[in-house]
Amino acid sequence: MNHLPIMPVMIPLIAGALLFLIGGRGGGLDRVIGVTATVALLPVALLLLQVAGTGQVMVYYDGNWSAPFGIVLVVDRLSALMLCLNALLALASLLYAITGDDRLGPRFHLLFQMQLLGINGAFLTGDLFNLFVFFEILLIASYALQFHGGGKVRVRATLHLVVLNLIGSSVFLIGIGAIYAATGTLNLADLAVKVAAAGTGQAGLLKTGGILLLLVFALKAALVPLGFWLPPAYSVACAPVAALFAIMTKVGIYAILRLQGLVFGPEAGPAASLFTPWLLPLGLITVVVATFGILASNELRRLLAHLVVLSAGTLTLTLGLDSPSAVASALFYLLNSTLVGGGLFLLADLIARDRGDAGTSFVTSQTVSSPLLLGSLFFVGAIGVAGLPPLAGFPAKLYLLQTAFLHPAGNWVFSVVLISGLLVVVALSRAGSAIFWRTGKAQKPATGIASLQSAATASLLLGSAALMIGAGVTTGYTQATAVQLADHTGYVEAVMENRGVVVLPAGQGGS
Amino acid sequence: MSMLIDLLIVFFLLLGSSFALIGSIGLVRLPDIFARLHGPTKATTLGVGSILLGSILYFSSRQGLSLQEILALLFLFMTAPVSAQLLSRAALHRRCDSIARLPEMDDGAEKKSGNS
Amino acid sequence: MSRSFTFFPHPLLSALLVVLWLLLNNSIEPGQLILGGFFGIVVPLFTRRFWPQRLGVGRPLLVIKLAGRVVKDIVSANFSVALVVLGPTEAVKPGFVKVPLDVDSDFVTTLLATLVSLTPGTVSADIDMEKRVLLVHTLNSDDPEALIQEIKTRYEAPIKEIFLC
Amino acid sequence: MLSVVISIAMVLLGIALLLNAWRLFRGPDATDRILALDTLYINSAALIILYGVDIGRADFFAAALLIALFGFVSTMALAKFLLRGDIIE
Amino acid sequence: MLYLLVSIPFIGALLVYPATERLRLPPSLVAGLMALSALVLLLFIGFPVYSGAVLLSRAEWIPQIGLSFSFRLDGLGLLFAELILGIGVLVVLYARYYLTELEAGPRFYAFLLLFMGAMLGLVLSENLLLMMVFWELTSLASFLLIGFRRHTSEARQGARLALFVTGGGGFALLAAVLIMGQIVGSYELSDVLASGRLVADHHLYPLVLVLFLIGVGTKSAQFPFHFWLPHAMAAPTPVSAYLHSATMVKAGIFLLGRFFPVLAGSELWFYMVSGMGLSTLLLGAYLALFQHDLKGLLAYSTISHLGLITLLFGLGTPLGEIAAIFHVINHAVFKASLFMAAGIIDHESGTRDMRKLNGLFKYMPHTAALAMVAAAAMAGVPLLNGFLSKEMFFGETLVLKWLVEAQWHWLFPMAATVAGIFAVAYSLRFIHDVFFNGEPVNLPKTPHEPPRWMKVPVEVLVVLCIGVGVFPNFTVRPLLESAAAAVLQQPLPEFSLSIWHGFNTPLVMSLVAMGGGAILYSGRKWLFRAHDRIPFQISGKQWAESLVESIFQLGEMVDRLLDSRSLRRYSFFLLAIVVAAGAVSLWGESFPAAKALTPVTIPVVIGGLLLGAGSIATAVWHGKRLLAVIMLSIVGLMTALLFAYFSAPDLAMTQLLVEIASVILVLLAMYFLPQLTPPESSRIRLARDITLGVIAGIGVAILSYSMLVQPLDSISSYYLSQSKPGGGGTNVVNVILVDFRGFDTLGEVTVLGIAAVGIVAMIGGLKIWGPEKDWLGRSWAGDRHPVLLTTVSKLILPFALIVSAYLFLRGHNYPGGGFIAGLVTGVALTLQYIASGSDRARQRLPWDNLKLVGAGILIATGTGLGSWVFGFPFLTTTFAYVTLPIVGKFEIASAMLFDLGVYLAVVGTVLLILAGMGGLHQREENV
Amino acid sequence: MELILALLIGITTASAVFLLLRGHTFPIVLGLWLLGYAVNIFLFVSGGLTEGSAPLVEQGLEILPDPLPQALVLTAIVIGFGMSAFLIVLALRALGDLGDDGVDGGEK
Ligand code: NA
Ligand code: NA
Repeated sequence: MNHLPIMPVMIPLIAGALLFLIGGRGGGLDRVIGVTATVALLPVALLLLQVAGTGQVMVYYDGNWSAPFGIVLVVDRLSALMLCLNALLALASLLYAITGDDRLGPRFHLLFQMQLLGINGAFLTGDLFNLFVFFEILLIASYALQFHGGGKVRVRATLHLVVLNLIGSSVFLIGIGAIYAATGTLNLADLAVKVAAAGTGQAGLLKTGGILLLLVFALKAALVPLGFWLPPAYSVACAPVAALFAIMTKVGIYAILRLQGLVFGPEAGPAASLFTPWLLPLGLITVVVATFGILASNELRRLLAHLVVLSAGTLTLTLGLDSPSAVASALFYLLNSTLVGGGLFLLADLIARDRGDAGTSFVTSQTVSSPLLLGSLFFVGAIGVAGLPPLAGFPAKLYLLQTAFLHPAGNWVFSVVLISGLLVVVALSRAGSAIFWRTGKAQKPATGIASLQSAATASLLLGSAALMIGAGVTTGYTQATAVQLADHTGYVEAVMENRGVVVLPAGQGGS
Repeated sequence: MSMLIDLLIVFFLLLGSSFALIGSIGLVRLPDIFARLHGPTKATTLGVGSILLGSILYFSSRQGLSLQEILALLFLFMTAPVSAQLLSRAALHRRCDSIARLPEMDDGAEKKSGNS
Repeated sequence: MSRSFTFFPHPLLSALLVVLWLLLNNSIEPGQLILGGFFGIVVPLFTRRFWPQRLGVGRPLLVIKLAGRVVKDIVSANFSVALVVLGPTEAVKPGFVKVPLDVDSDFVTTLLATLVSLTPGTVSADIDMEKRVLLVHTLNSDDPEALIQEIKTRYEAPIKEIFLC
Repeated sequence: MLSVVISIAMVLLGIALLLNAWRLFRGPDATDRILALDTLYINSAALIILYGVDIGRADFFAAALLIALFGFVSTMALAKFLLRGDIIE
Repeated sequence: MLYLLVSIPFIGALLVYPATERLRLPPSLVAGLMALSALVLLLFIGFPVYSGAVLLSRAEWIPQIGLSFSFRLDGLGLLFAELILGIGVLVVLYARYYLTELEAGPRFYAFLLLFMGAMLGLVLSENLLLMMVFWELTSLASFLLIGFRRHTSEARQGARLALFVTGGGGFALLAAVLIMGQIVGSYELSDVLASGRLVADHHLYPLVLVLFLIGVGTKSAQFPFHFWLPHAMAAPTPVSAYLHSATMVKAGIFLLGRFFPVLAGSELWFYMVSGMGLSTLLLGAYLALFQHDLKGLLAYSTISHLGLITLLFGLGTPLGEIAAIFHVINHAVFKASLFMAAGIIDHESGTRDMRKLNGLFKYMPHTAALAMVAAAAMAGVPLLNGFLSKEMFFGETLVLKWLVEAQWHWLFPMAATVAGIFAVAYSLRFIHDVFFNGEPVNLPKTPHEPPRWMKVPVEVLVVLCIGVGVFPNFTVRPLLESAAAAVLQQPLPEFSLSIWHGFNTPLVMSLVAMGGGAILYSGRKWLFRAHDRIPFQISGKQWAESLVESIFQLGEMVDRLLDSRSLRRYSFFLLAIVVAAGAVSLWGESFPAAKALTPVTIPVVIGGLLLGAGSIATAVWHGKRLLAVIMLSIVGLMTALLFAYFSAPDLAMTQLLVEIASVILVLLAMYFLPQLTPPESSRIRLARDITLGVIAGIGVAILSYSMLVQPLDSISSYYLSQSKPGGGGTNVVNVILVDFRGFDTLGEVTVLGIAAVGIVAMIGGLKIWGPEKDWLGRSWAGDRHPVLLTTVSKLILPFALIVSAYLFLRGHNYPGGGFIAGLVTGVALTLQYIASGSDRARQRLPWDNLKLVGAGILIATGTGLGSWVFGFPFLTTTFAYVTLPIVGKFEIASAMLFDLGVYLAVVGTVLLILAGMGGLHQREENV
Repeated sequence: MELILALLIGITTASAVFLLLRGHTFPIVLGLWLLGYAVNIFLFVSGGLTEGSAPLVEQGLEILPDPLPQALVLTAIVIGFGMSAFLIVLALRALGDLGDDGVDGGEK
């Protein structure tokens, strides 16, 4: 029995449960557990990536119940990629956190593991309702993490975050109910079959259910006009939390992609290509509004939060281009924007510590005490996130634009992406010059920078450079992922064949 | 025999629902909150009790002895006075309209609680 | 008040719980008896912090007598309330009566107050443990003294006997 | 006969529920409403038991048992709220 | 070899950048050596190029997007690479002496090398996308270099302006390149060059050309994008000498040459490119004359010369291209030397203001001599390199009369001559105004000759000016030929490089320019006054800055307009779009073929009435909070009844218990919250919210109805049939919860646990005080723990625990289970908190609830993991029927252990939440 | 019957949506709570309506309800409880830290 596919949820689950029992009172044991579990995720994810990279779809049948009756975990190329990304981001964020931020509030490590549990579960599950459950896990953990460290601004941001997402959860359930009523199943692979075979009588339920799900995912992905909660929330979250949150919007994107590929694809009967007409406009509007938000930001963290929205919008419009190469380019873009976005949040924190009272706002302040380190990192991060060469944001943008070229709305995509790109460069250059160049006299920084912090930050930001170097391999992988998503028969067969179900010798009870 | 039991069941069910109704009528008709408290605590309790008896008879006559319902009755009798007393305390505290002259309450000063 | 550990802090409660268990399961199979016995031991052990004092029942037969009386009173109470409810509401002459208490244990007072609430025309409206007064609301306040006497003789006295206080 | 009687009993209980609701919406005081809610709980237990008899199954008894056991908790909490504000002191 | 060549400067940059004091060798030396070795390498490997060879190196990089790591060394690339590296070496040498100790940090050389590498990569790229990589890198590196003196606002603004303009142009160019690549089907330059008229005949050609020219124009400071260049003069002079004479500003020119075979040859090209060049030529020449800043003069002169080159490319004639390339070389040489000379003057005198700088000749004669020669080259004086290319330029403008319509043919020679006049005039000013013209005024320093080695680079360049000017065929012809061949991609026409071509029209034009320039300069005082009187001076910089500023302001405006930071708005957006999207999806869909409807019954009608009325009452009375909670309780109770009625006993029980727990919860909170919600809404808002609510309600009702009449064939039949044989239980809901979908349940328990942890975290450090009096102003009643309540609660506890155990044990087969049992226990224990108070209850329930939750989750997880031992997937359950003496036959199911975990976690969570909140008040009294 | 349930779900949703758009934490809590009921009932009836039965097999019941939505709703109820509890405590925290229970602060 190969238990590898369930390990990405088992590890944080067990670690989290242990952290209920021990830790919480300082002492460092919680750090040991947290770091160990997070480190362990990485080889697991890489192993899964290796297997998935061969094109094999791994299916894990929870409870040994065959699909579509039990809950399955499925690892295909897409899941494996997302798991890897999450493992990397989580490790860097956690290493940053253990230099002190984890002590700003109680039970950080528990919440962190639970956050990972929710995210990984969402990437793995092959069941619609189970997806809801993992969404709830990642949400409740994110609420608590958002609050981590306390303070007025965090309280308000958390309040907004919670209320909107609770509404979102209700909408999620309505969507599930409608889809269940129309198809009588919850397993995604089975849904793919049932939706394709649905009659016109079920069209209303299916379409409404599907669209409601799309909106829920759009809410998670912070797409306009659903995503206004994000900038105030992310910009005040504690740094390692904000860094980890860089992947949260991507969970929404992942869910859109998964359902678009599997359930509401072009062959989905009355609900064929259900998401597609919504994605491009949603993405374009989001990019435009996020760009304005970036320009309007008067401090770095808010700017970064808007950048997160921008990347979600860009991803969405790319998915709206509705082709395998669009998906491939979106995934490549996703990798880069997540790593760099996360790294920039950490960097912003380092900058804020260095600048004392000025924080990350664009005002004249004391000289940054480690301009070489922070300035270089900022430059690297800004390049990475703005899509300039020589980092991976650039080929990501190229890839996207090439895909858009063939699309009827390509001129819109070209204009919006390029103009927004320029304005981002302008805003980032203002930010950088304000923080690193417009300085008064030098003072001692409020807190020194731990080498672990800078290493964690740099590793994420340089992730973009690594992606650039390995861009050929990576885009090859994302291309294969896109092809795998476009033809979902492999997924459906792998799940419905139930080959992973252990068959009992005759006469034995149980399941 | 079974006819007799069925008659008893019918009797208890009708009696129970009637008392439940009477208790609720009392809730509507009686003039003040203190008087209204009598309806639910008594009539309704007995109403439920009768229906429970009917249920005991019904299931015992058809599916073998069933005395579970006694428990529900027991719990109801234990808890209904608690509700009633707390509500009347609240009504006293709030000086709700009452036909009877309200007794003096020495509220405000914290009383020492029982030795619980 | 500290006592050495015992498996049966409240034997009476244990017995009651076994009965409850059997009632719940509608069964007197040996398996259920064993389970009931198990819970009869475990649950009182778990809740013994809530019941540091052992309750003793002095006269078991009196319990049955009192119980019969209470059931009778409950039934009659309901009919009298029904008459009041369905009759002309102007006829109601409610009032508050303060009943001085002789008992002082919480449990016994509670029992008394419960009985008062379940029986004819009265609801226990408040208990003042310091002054040992039970405030009773009655639907018929013609003769408060008679009411006080009735409560004291009909309920308080047997309870005192039963619980030896 | 039995089913007719059960139907009648249900109607009676239904009317009782409506009367409770009348007091509930009418008030006038919060205590009246809480009392009405308490009664509603108890009548609901009766309804559930009656329903069990109606369909000839004891599966719903546990729900009635829970109301009998815990129905007063809401009432008590609400009353305590009126009295003390803080219900866990 | 090409890879090595391109990577040398980058390696140098990486070497130098982190070096502070650790590096023994001075950064300047490393930088110089790196540049020099690259130059030597280039000359070595570039030798075959003179004879027409094209060196190519290819390596795959990102095949999916057509980005390959390919380099190409042809004549054009060689020419530019030589300029980049040659002048680069000189600039490093110069900078070594120019920069102060403080400034000349490793950072400067690193940026310079970075820029050098980027430029080199740009001119050597074979792959268009790779070229774009380097193109953008030059913008970034120049941003860093221009902003090098970061403490001055001029430097910061200049840098950002340059980045804005050139970056914007870069994106336009990127679009052009992408479209070109898509049209051709390859991003390899060889393929693009070989594609002939494919691009030019494509319907997107005008768009490509416009975008391309925006890229070119911004980088090479062509009108109307020229304005950033003068502000880039805030850079240290070595940077200006490098970027703004020989390299960066020539990048656009380089592209014109690179894509000449692909894009040129159309009327559009002619009009746009030559128009842009012409206007830039004139504007730059004119404005150069009026600059008082020495570097400003040079900057505008650069603009003018770049315009000249662009114009030549625009003409589209083969000889024009040759002239253009020739002038690229010449301009690079004399302008670099002039910038260096200006830097020396600035360095030694402390100012660049020509109104202060006078008569420097006697202070620094050597430098003055060098500068004068270079300036003469700029003016186009014979025997110097500028003269040759300018003559060719004049000649080419004359050719045009056959090309353009007759009545306009005079425009080009005319404009060329005028520009020439101005060029002579500003060159004269550079010489006369600085080195002669009386005595210096208020100089910060007393000027003198610079260090010996600082002049060497200038000397080298001036020697080149003269060498090329006198012996063009010997010095520059091979390079020029190979470069021109690379541009034209066809055999070169005959052309002659000599000082004397006879007395022809170009010569006349040169003479007119000389004479006119001298006259113009002599009338400068009058001219300056006239220039100052021009009412509004269009400042490109101000225009661009106000553009950027208004973009920022627009951003703020839009952001404020949309993102109100108001939850009400966010919620409204969210709900409105959900409703709208739902309506769109439902619209026009027919209801499914209806199955037989269920007949209406009286209990449902009555329950429904109460439920609906309760909902509406909650909304209506939400301001009176206690009332609203009571109304909500009706809804909860009726929902439980509804579950019971429609055959869901487990749900009914869960709903009842959760309802009770929720009421306690909300009452706990209400003590601290205001008891009344102030009337808050305007009528319009109220109407709007009601409308949205009603529409949402209608939508959901329609959706519900279409769902309810939908005949359903679900997977549930499997659960019904497998529950007993496969899951060992007859209560299918419970078997689903602990077995079929136990994974969900585990997740759900986890959610509860996390919520509890989050709540504990939020309660910690919360400072909040309950009111002294109730909302009607009455003080609270006495007697915290009424004896009746306390006693009954304690009495109930064992009973409740028994009931809990009962529900737990039977849950697999009858309604009940871990959840419900956990909730029963939780509520029973919470009751103790209410009845006896936090302190006493905590004494009696002394365990750590957080640990209880953890234990629960661990037990549930551990049960699931247990199946691994037997080679089954996670959460595989098993059960067996065991027969014992006395007890008889009973079932043992591992799912029960799982359910026990659920039970413990639920108990722990309920207590954590309710008792934790109950503890809040305690804290107040302890304070 | 189907129509009645559809109407109930609609009415509850409408009331909930109205409450969600209020400007104070408490009505929003109520709104989410109410929305929870609507959603739970909605999800519950997605498996159709079955009267007078229970999801119990091998106990002589002829028509069985769809057990799956019941299990889902049970999960949803419990999750909803945890979420509501979190929100309520958060509302308290906001009250304590920010000084009022408005959701958008004093400036609006
Ligand atoms: Na579940
Ligand atoms: Na199993």
